[in-house]
Amino acid sequence: MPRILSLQDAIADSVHDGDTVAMEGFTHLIPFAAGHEVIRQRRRDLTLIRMTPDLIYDQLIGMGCARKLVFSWGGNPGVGSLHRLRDAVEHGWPQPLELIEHSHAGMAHAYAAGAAGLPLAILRGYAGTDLPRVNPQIRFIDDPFSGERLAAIPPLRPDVTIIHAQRADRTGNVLLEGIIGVQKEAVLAAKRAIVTVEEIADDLRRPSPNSVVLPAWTVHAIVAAPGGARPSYAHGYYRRDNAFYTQWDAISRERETFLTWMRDNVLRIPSSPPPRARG
Amino acid sequence: MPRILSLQDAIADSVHDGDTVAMEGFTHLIPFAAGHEVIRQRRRDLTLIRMTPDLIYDQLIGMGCARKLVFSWGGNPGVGSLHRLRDAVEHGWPQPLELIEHSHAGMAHAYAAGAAGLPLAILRGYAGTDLPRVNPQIRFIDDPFSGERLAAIPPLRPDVTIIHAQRADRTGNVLLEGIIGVQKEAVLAAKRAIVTVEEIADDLRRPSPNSVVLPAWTVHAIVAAPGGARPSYAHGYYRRDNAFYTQWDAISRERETFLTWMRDNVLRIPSSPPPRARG
Amino acid sequence: MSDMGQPEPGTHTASEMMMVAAARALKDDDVCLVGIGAPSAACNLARLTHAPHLTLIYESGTIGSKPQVLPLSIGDPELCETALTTVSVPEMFAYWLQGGRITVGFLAAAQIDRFCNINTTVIGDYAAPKTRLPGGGGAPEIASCCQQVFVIVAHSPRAFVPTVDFVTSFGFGTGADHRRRLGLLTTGPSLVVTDLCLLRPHPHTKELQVTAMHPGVMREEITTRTGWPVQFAENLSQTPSPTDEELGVLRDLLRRSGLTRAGAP
Amino acid sequence: MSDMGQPEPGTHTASEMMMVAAARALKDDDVCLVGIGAPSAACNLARLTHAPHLTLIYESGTIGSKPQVLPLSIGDPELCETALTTVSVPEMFAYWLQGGRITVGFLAAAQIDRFCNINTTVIGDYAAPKTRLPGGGGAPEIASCCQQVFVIVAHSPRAFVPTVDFVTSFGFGTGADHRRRLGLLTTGPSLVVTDLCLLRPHPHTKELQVTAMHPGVMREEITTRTGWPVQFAENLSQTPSPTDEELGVLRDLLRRSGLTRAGAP
Repeated sequence: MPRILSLQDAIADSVHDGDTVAMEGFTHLIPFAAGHEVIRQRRRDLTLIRMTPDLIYDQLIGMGCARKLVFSWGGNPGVGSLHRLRDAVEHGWPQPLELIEHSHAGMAHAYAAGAAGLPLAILRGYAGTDLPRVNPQIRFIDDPFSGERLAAIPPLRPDVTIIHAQRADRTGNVLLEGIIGVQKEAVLAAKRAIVTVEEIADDLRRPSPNSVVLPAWTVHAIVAAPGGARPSYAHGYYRRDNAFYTQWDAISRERETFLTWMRDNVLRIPSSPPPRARG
Repeated sequence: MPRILSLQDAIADSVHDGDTVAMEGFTHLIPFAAGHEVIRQRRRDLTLIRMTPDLIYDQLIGMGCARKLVFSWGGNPGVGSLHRLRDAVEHGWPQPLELIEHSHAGMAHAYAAGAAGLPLAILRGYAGTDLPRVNPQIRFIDDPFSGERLAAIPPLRPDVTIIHAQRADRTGNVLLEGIIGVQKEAVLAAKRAIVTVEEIADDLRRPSPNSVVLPAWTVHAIVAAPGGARPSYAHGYYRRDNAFYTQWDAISRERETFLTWMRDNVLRIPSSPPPRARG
Repeated sequence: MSDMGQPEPGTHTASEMMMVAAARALKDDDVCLVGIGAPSAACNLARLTHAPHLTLIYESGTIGSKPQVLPLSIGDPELCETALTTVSVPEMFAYWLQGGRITVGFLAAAQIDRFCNINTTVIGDYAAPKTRLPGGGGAPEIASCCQQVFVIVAHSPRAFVPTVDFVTSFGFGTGADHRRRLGLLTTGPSLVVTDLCLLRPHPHTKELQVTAMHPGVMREEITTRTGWPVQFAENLSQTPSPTDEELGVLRDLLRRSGLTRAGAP
Repeated sequence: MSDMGQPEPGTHTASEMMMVAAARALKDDDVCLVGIGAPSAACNLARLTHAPHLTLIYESGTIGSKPQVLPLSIGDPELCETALTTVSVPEMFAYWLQGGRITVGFLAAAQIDRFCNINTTVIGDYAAPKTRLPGGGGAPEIASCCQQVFVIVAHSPRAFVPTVDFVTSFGFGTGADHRRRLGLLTTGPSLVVTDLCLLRPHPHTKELQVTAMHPGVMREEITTRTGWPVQFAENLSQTPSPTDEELGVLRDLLRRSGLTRAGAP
């Protein structure tokens, strides 16, 4: 059963320098609060996994937490570039960033293979593209039945997966709703999982017997973090702050404005109340 | 978009002699009414696919509709044998029945591969069992990454899949709820799909954005068939008739009592009201 | 099992002893894939006695079921209605069973051999069977993917055979390191519960040996009903009789389940 | 397009013409995988005009979305709230895209070559890039698994290059039967819509050729802005100007979307 922890304790316990960390959430339910805590605790040499790096990974990369990035689309959706990601790749600032690049289909299949305990994922993918040329993890096998050539990639198996969800009950069962992305797979594929939630409630209030629920015994720490997905959103709680996504372009374009913003809006924010107060 | 048809018309249109037919429903939502209509229309030489053949396939086999059975567990759950299935396999009555036998894991992966348009399914399965010895469709491949040996089986791709669901809306979108089994995969893997439903409603009344819904354009015919899963059940509508499952053992044990029951309870029941009345 | 009292002798049947002994083997934090019949009775007995947090998973897709009556099938309404969540069957087999999340799988057996290989497919030749059985269902991968496997089977020479007619579920093959040689990293069968005794695989040879006998059972009875020269462990123990609580809960559960089943839906 | 009137000249921009031309290419029974930006505008314009039953799928997992405002990202709340259903991302890519259920996929391009190969990964060398672009996302498999692919891209020599620096999404490779030789059974790119013209692959060589020019556009303009000696089809037609209805609906949609975006969440 998961422990109900403060954000500070959950990150301190589960995320270590050099870990492979997946923070997922496909536009929706992105674990920003947890990502900020990783930055505040100055984790280093992380291998970050995420289909769509988004602003939170731009921030982690710009603050020097990451050594490597496993991803499939690294932009600010509908706005443009992730400038900190680009600066790391193009100029090695604040440090070089190794890229392991996939397509969405590849990443999604690789998470599913990780959750399913398989040593590979098979898909109709990457045909004719240059991705296999730059990512040696992408191979091809011949189907023994049809003779067709199919792509084969290794599973994703993070040391720790961090997601944000709507609710947990007091035993630690977790409900996700809306755009559910790859979160279930990312949690099941990981050695450890931290889930931040909008609220810890007496009743999970799942609307359907088929609702997306992570049983308590699949999660290692639960953290109450209301608003923890902002400027992303939580279906049923608050909407996406599209204006901030647009503003991020200007904030992140230059190193100085980026560092100032991070100092004022992340580093100087208290980590979280003392351990027991929030849980 | 699917047509809303009578049961009689839907079966006549979509199920032909010699077809490969999957009727799915894992204990729950078994399409009995549709199966009975297939029997009444005296379809022959069908290849029947179903993870758990259950009473409806015992009836189809005993009435001589099937030439071949693709399955993973052929019993009367909690009761015992399917006597008509056994009679066909052990004594060739009313005709021999070829078996293509899998495990549940194999069938589930094969439906998923069919839905995903893959020419094979890969699983950790069948290791050390005798199933590959009697089912040449089960092969093994070496994972290019770990060198591990994994089972490979071809996808299931029925000519027609028939399922029962709780509701459709008037455009033909379908809602399933409760034990959802492999129905979504069986529909998406098939060339044609017939869905019988408890009711056709103005509003689908899906309880969650993540409810299991089949879009209208994935279905070929919708049939209003209230009670169409009995003696199986429909979550939210009526419960499983466990007493009948127990009684079936005595009814089906001898050929004569079986044929009498089928005549009185299936063949002599009117196919369905005239085409338009029910739709 | 600290509060285990001794009921009067003769107050329980061999079948009840079997279910109670199986239930006791389950721990409170186990995640159990439950088959129908004796396994379901044993798992729910454990949940209603010493293991209230036991997680029950049925292969129909229900996770965390807490049935008040024993289901007739693995997909009874009760299982979904009392579950934490219900997933699709492909997800159940891919993410939950194959994903290695199940600590204990329960299997039944029509035939079982000394290396705990199990047949539930066919008696006689596959192509021309004497008796066609239901087949493997979830069992082949339960046997390979669960962390350990418990088998429940009534003790008879028809069931305990020198060689199974068909390997539906692989136990230890020809013994010793056969599982490892097939690449299986799970423990495999660790306990066989019968109405006479408990058997466990020998640590090295993996041949089943009797490790505990139920109260009132003689060695000869086990030997006679086993189709091979069965070995007895050196530290042979006696299974404690069912407690009054265990028997009371089990009988109540079976009575409730019987009544529900007999009634109309 | 039977009721298409002729608005006054000069009443629309080149970008509007591009979105309207793309919208017109969609049929009422298409199932469309929609990207953000111009594709989303074009698809929703089609849905709000001649193709009310057009099914819009976003790779975030929403099926049958009917947004009233254009989403900024592919996972905006509006997309899920107005959808028929929302599935997981692995299911979206496995059952819906790879399963062959999408009739039209839309792609954008940073670079596109004469055989409709597309680069959205990197300008310059991959290991030492001049400009790192966002990357492939869903595009590589959209290009291979959708029944056909439409590309929307503003016409410039920087985009229309002789050879792309990186093949993110495979079009026709080196032309002719290259797709077939890779085992791709889908049609591939069948239409490129720019702010100047429409291009389609030649039936045999698969080289893109201009098949229609937008009103007021000269051949020379297209030639100048294309990085290879672009071919013009024999039966070159002129794109009909946007109708009042098309322009009205499009502008209204963009206006609504802009207002929503500017406001606080």
